[in-house]
This record gives sequence, structure tokens and C-alpha cells, in this order.
Amino acid sequence: MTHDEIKSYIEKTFGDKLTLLDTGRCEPVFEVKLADWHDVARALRDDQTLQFDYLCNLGGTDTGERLEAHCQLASIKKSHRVDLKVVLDSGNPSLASVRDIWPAANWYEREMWELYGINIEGHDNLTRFLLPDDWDQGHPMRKNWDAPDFVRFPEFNA
Amino acid sequence: MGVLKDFFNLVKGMTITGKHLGRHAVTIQYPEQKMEMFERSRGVVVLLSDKETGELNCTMCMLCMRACPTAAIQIDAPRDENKKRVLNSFVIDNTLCCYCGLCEEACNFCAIKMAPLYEFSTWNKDDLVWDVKKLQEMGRDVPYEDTRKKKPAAADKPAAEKKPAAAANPGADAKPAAPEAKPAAPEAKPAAPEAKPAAPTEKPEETKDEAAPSKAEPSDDDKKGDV
Amino acid sequence: MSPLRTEEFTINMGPHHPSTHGVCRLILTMDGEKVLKVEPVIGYLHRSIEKICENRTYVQCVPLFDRFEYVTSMSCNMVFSLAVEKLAQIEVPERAEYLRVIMLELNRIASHLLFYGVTAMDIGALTPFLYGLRERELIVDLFEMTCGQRLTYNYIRPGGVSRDIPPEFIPKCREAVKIITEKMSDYEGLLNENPIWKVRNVGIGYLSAEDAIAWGVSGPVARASGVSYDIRKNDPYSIYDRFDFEIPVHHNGDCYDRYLQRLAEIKQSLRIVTQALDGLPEGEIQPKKKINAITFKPPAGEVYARVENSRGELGTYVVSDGTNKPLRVKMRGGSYNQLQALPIMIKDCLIADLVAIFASLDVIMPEVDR
Amino acid sequence: MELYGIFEWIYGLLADTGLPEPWLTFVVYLGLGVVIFGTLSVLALFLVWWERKIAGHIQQRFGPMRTGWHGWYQTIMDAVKLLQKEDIRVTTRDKAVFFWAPVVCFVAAYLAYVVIPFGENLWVADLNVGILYIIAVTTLTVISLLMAGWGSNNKYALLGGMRSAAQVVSYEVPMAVSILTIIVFSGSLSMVDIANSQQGNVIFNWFIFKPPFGIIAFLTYITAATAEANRTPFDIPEAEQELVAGYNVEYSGMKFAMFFLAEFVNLFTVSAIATTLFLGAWHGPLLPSWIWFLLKTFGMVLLLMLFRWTFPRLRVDQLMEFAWKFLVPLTFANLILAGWMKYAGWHW
Repeated sequence: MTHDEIKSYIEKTFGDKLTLLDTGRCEPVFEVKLADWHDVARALRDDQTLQFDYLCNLGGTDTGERLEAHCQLASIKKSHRVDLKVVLDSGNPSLASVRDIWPAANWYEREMWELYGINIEGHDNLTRFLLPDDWDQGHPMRKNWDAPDFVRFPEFNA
Repeated sequence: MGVLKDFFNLVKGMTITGKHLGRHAVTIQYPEQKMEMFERSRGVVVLLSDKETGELNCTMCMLCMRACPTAAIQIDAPRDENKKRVLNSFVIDNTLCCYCGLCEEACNFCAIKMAPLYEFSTWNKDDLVWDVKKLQEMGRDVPYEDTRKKKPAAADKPAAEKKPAAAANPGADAKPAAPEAKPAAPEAKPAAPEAKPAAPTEKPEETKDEAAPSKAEPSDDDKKGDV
Repeated sequence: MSPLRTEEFTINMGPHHPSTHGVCRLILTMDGEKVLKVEPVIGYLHRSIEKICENRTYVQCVPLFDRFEYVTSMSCNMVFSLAVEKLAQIEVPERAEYLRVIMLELNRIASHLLFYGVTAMDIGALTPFLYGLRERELIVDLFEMTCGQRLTYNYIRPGGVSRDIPPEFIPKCREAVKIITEKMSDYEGLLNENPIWKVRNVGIGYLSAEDAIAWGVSGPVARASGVSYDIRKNDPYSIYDRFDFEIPVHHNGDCYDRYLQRLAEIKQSLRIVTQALDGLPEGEIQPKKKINAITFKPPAGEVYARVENSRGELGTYVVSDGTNKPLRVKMRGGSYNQLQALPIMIKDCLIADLVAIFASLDVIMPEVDR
Repeated sequence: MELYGIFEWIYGLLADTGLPEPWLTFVVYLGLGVVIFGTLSVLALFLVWWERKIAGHIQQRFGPMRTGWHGWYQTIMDAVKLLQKEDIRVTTRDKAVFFWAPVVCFVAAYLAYVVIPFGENLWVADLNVGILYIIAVTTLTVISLLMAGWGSNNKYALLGGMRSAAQVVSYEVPMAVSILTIIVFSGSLSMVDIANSQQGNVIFNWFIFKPPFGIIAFLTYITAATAEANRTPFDIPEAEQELVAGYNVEYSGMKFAMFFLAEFVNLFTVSAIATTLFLGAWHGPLLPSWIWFLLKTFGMVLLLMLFRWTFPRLRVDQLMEFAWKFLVPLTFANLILAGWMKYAGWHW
């Protein structure tokens, strides 16, 4: 399916569960509502026209103001792709696990939990992963994260 | 017959290894024999000197320092009362260098280069922090193609003789990267008119681009980063 | 008589174990020689490249991507360049595209040659390693000749490539292609039909096509399981749609097929390199408006780019906020998913099989840990 | 030049000193022991160097080059280095077992040389059960490997030790049976008799050329012997890529060197036995007998080295399967057929 077909099809099928954020420069990007994330993910995989059976990538983003989760899906059978984005609640960032839909999400979700502090609901193995086992200095990928004893990249004032 | 076929395949493998037994080695004996390095090989960073005068080509424009992704280059060159840059120190920390070659590409004056030299291991980590003297010495014999814009020295011999200091080292100018600031030093005026038109025609847009940050510096959000 | 009581025991394989290819740690629960459970523990090589990228300008990120997946740095350069080009809508000159394809495919061959040697070494044959590296050296020399480095190339840049090839590149490259084509018979003769090799690999580490897709396994490992999916064909980037090549697919999903798959891919890559050398046009290698290393600012937006790497899908997600530094760079490597899927491949396997399976996945740890 | 003459001359000198009888024999055998021990240790060091050179050339590199001409004393320097190294002992080891394992391994490796004839009249003792003795003492090695695996108190080492026990016990059977085939031909258990029954300057007297039983017995023997010597493709006890270093993972310094040297002495042993049994022992034209013996043995060693640098490693269960399901039936069939032929009076 071409980008336009995917766009119109997804908008038609899911209606108000997601909104199109189109930059026109890459694959269609949809912002999924936080509450509908799991349903939309399952429907995207199970829909016979879309068949997004393959999870390319899943991760968090900290824009400085808010936390987001981004997800890239592809269909092996249909050879098309879509990008999804979920804006998380900044106070208590939390996202439903999609491990039951794509087993591949397992480590990606652990990584999100560890590096961004996004709580993954329904994930049973949220343990230290990339960081040392005794890490207790917060979530390093957040923009406001600050750790002592770090050599700073110098600022250049010419 | 499966057994015989397997046996045959085992023997086939042994003939391949056996065949190599008599061949010449493809490796070399390192300290005695050395590989011929390619001219573009990115080894250690050196500072290049002018082929004629032996002065450093560096104009202290700081572009390499700003292009370096690991902050391995530290240049300290404050402006003096004439708004000329004076080189206090030019230090490259080879333990930080990641050999990406961005400094070489950033430089417009053939001053810094990743030379095809690779033997600089030491027993002491501190010895890997090189100052300008060491860098110049390492770069002494490195061949390079001088792609600089025609300098006053080359363009106008008498002028160069008259004012050797300014001519040999145009980098002493305040803003060498910015074309309009080229003939900043008033003594170099006689030589400058030839240089002035040459400079913008060669790489006009690039030079402008490179020069831009040095003016718009404060807007650049070089926030804290970690190395 | 009561049955003999046996006891499970835990064994710690890695992080410093000869066959974990770097610093991966596997916690094995074993019953004698038999592996009952495997739990990969990663993070020993975590350098937080993603975080560092957020503090570097776009061009300064490219050397960091070199270190993301160092065996095929060209692909890493490529994927970041693709992302930035998509963000900023940069047109890449024709010659640069051809050079990119040549380099990417040469790098794929180099990576598969390394795989050939390393997997043979993990199964006990030490000589193929040296033979694989011998031909890899030809390719690495070509890279050094062009961009100056043998491993971390920093060659493919947003907008094009960093330098044009030297004049002696093309004859040398053709010669290398010829030599590797000849040597393929040696590689195959040493291992393909070797009964010991077959008995060690055939039927070991089975991964079904459904599992491969569900676990996000891509690249040669997925194609050896019968998933005919190659980003070069199915989601073409650069100019791959211009070349005539096939996507080899094997169907048994075991270690042996993964090995055959990679050898078959070397041959296809050699074809692409030959075609690209033939069609290499003259011209510029950088776009007209050159990208400045420090001041380049793509418009705000987010983009996910992906390329087919020798280890599967290599992707990067770049978010720009309009400044000269990316807001977020997420790297996605094929090894990550393949290592993740390792526990489902170990049915009825002994510790020796585990080594064979691990080798056949061709995991490269920096790609996992980043 | 026959070496036997030198030994006879020395024996004559000793006999002239008028030493009383039990002491004379004692001194003579002590001397022989020292000579054999010294020769073999040097030979083992040489074999290590040779293996490295051959591996290097197979892989199109140089191998050792720094110490002397083509690095000829590289292994001596290695041995010196190993002597100087700290002997690291894990605190949780089983002290006695850990200590004695390398010693047993080292001694067991040398025991076989009592009966191996190096040339005409050049042997320590001609036991009438010579080959039986060899089968018995070479098996002692497995005890040492098991001891090392157990004594190290390390899971990898234990796995290696258990593997080696399983392997050596399995491969002992086809090896012994393929040797029996030769005994059927020669009609004697004595190594010297076996060697002598291959006399004659034509190579067709060699037992390997007694088709088809000789060649089958030879191939099965070589396979089993590779396993006995723990070499690729049967090197699973130390399987570097799986068990790090298997049974000797906790050993360092001189203890490791003893295991290492014993491995190469074993390599030479199996090659020497193969030479004696199948390749006409010391018999050959023109050159002195001991040179022929060494030439043939080194030929065998070269073959085993080519195995090592060509083949991948088998898995432990496949190794057992191969021994019990293929080699054992094959060797028994070979033995029975050969015996029947002999009984039927068919001469080759």
C-alpha cells in the first residue's frame, strides 16, 4: 500500500483513536491516544489489510517538555510501514505493554523502563538491563538527568 | 555409500588446507616490514607547516576545535589589543581522539591533517597529550597538497619580503575565516588586494558557512554534554 | 530401584568467554551437557551513544554511528545519513549514490566473510577464520584507500560521501571482486559438505518463520527461516531498485541454512558491486549546498530510516527540534532482536549447540548494548 | 649409522666397571629412562613448534619467527616462561587431586615408550604383551584428566573431565579392536614381533597394505587415536569455544605446561604406534632404521595436524554415536572377517 492509502485506511478504520501528524517527509506518523494504545496496536497487527506483523522499533523520547513513546511497524507480507507516537502522562509516565502482540517488544520495553522511567504495565520482567545491576541514579536518557562526576563536553566560546 | 561420500568430502577439505601449506604467507613481519600506508590513511593528528617558510599553517580559526566530536582539540588563542589572535596553546589529547577526520575537513587552511602515521604508543598516558611543538614536529614530513588560497607571500614576492611576518602568517589576522575580514592587518595592505578577490571565488559559500558560527556563537546552544 | 537423581546447575557463560563475540553474558541452566534455559544478560558494552548523540551536531553523530555496529560501519553511516536526508529533504548526487552502494555492498561482503570465519572457529575449525579474514583484508584496504580508515569509516555523510574514490580504486575493486569470487569455492569446499560441519549445524537452532517475524528477527537469519524480506527489495532506499540481484532464501531455519544464506548473499553482493562499478557516473559527491559540520540545522520533525545490514534491519529514529543537534536518536540493530530470540531456539540443545547457534546469529555486541 | 651400536658400546663400558648384577641392570635402565625422557621432552617441544609452524603455513601466516631461525626455540622460551609464572591455585580446589593430576598425566604419557621400538634393536624392553601394555597405560591419561576436572572445582573443568572420560572409554574399544586385527596378521602381541613381521624392503609387506582389512583397521585406528590424543575433531574435553579450556581451565604455570607437553607426547605416541603397527615400523631401504621410524612417525603427526587445522569439532553426543554406532561395529566386522580369512588360510 502506498502512504496515502495507508493514511486514509487507518484514519477511516480507527477514527478518533489516533490523529495524523504528517510531515510529508517520511512514512505516515500517527499519534495514538494513550488509553487506546494497546487496542490500536493489536488491531494494526490483526487487520487483514494492514497486517503489521513486524515491530521495527519501539522507544521513548524526551522532548524536554513531555515524554513520548514512538513505535515503528512494518508488514512483512505487505511491505509497508507506519510510525506511531504516544504522548505519555508526564507526572506518571506509563504505557501498556505490547509484548503479547509482538514478543519482540520485550527488550525494547525494558529499555524504555530503564532509561526513561516509563512504567510498562503488564511487563513482568522490568529489571536492570543495560545499566549496572546496582544503578540508582535515575533515568539517564531524560533531558533533566544529571549525574555527578561527569566530564562535560566543553562549551566553545570563540 | 554415504560413508564414502563423507570420507571424500573430508579428504577434499584436507586437500584445500594442504594446498595452502606450500603457499607464501600473506602476513608481514611488523617491525621489520611495514605496510605501505595509503596517502589518505587517517592516523594521528598533526599540524602542518608551510612548505617554504616552515611556519604553521594554522590561523587559529577554531573550526577544528568546534568540529571535533570528542573535544580532543583544545585551542587557547585569545585576541590581543589589535584584535589579532595569539596562539597560547594548541593541545590534542590523543586518548580522546576518535580518528574521524572531521577536523581535517573543517580546516580551510591545510593546517591540520590526519597523517598516515600510526606508531606513537607510549608507556605513559600523559605523553599522548601533544602540544603545538610536538604536533608541528610530527607534521614536518607529512606530504600534503597545498589547496590554500593564494597567499600574499606567493602572489606578491616583494610584499612578502617587505613584511615577512604578516605575509608568512596571514593567520595572525583577526577573522581569517571571514572573507571580508581578510586583510585586517593594516601592514599587509599592499599584498591584500590580490588576495581579496581570490578568496571569495574559490569556495564562497563554504567559507561563509564556516564563518557563520563564529559570529553567531552565543545562539548555539552548546549545552552540557557528556563525554 | 529409584531413578537416578540428577540436579540442574547454573553455569555462567561470559562476559569473558571465547565464543560470546564480545561481552555478552549468558546464564545457562543446565542438566549435564544439556541446556534447559538461557538468559542473555547484556549491557557490558553500553556506552550510551544515544545520549551522546543528543549533545553532538548532526555531522558529529556520524563517527558515533561508526561505533554503533563496527563491523559494517558503512551501513551505520548510511542509515543516519538517510534519516538526516529525509528530515532535511536533501538530494544526493548520482555519483555519491553509486559510491554508497559500492561501499555498502563491499562492507556486507566483508562482514559475511568475518561471519564465515568466526562461525567456523566457534565450531572448532580454526583455518577458515584466517581465510575469511584474508579476503576481508582486500576490502578493508579499499576502504582505507578511499576514506582513510579500516574499521570506523565515517565515509557516508548526510548529503553524500566525504571523499571521492582515488583513481586506483576501480581496478583494485574489480580485482578484489574477482579474487573473492574465485575463493568462494575454497570456502565452500572446506565446510559446505564437510560431514562434521553438517552434523554440527543441520537441524540445530531451529527458528520458524512465524517466530522470526514475531520476535522482530530480520536479515539473513530471518531469510534462512524462509521469510523473504529484504529492505533493499521491499522498501528500497538509495538506488537499490536499479540493480539486478536476487534475495536468496533458505527454508530450514537452522544454523546450516543461516550459514548457506550468508554465503549466497556474498555472491549477490558481488553482483551488485560489479554492476555499480560499471554504472558509476561522473559528477559531484556532495550536494550543491554543502552540509556544514557545525551549523547544519534540519527542520523540526521526526523520521525513521532503515537499511538492510548484514545483521538485519538497521534503523535509526531521529527527532529534530530545528537546532543543530538532534533531540533524540534511537538506534535499532538486528543483533538486538536476534539475541532476544535466542532463548526460543535452544530446544534440546547441548552447550556445544548453543555456541553454534550463537555463532550463526552473528551477534555483534556493540549493536546490542549501544 | 645405527644408534644401537652406541648404546652397546656404553653398555660395554659399564659392564667393564665390574658393577654387581642387580645394580648394573638398575643403572642401565635408569640411564635408558633418562635418555627416553629427555629425548621425548625435546621432541614434544619440537612438536609444539612444528604444529605452530604448520598451522601458520596452512593459514598463510608465518607462525613463530622471532626466536632463532624461523623461531626454532620459541617453545623452549615458552617453557621457560611457564616455569617462571605464578602457580595460581584456586582456594576451593581439592588439594591432593589438583596437585597430582598433571603429574599422573605427564607420567602416563611417557609410560608407553617402554615397549615402542625406535629402530632395529632400539627398544627398552620387548614385552611379550607389548601392545596390551600400551593400550593399558595410554588409558591412564583419562584418570588424570578426570582428576584435573574434579580437583579444579570448576564447572567448566568438570564438564571437560567428564567429557574426556566418556570419550576415552568409548574410543578405547574401536582402537583396541583395530589393533587386534593387526595381531591377527602378525600372530604376536610383542611390538618387536609385529614390526619384524612387516620386514622386507617392499612396502607391500606393511600391514596397511593388506587389503581390505589393513586399510580399514588403519583408518579406524587413526580416528580412534585422534580421539585418544584429544585432538580436533575430537578435542571436546578442552573445546576452547565451549568450555573455555575444559579440564585445564584452572591450571597455570608449570602444571599447565605438563598437561600441554603430555598432549604432544601422546600425539607422538599414537603416531609411533601407528607406524609400528601399520607402516612397517623401522623397515626401509638405505637410511638407518631409526631415521625411517622418525620419518614415518612424523608423516603420521603431519596427518594428524592436518586434521586439526581442517576439521570442525564434533559434539559430545555425536562423538559417542560415531564411536558406538559406527566405529565399533566396523572394527568388529573387520576383525571377524580378517580372522576368518586367516583361518581359511588365505595369505596376502
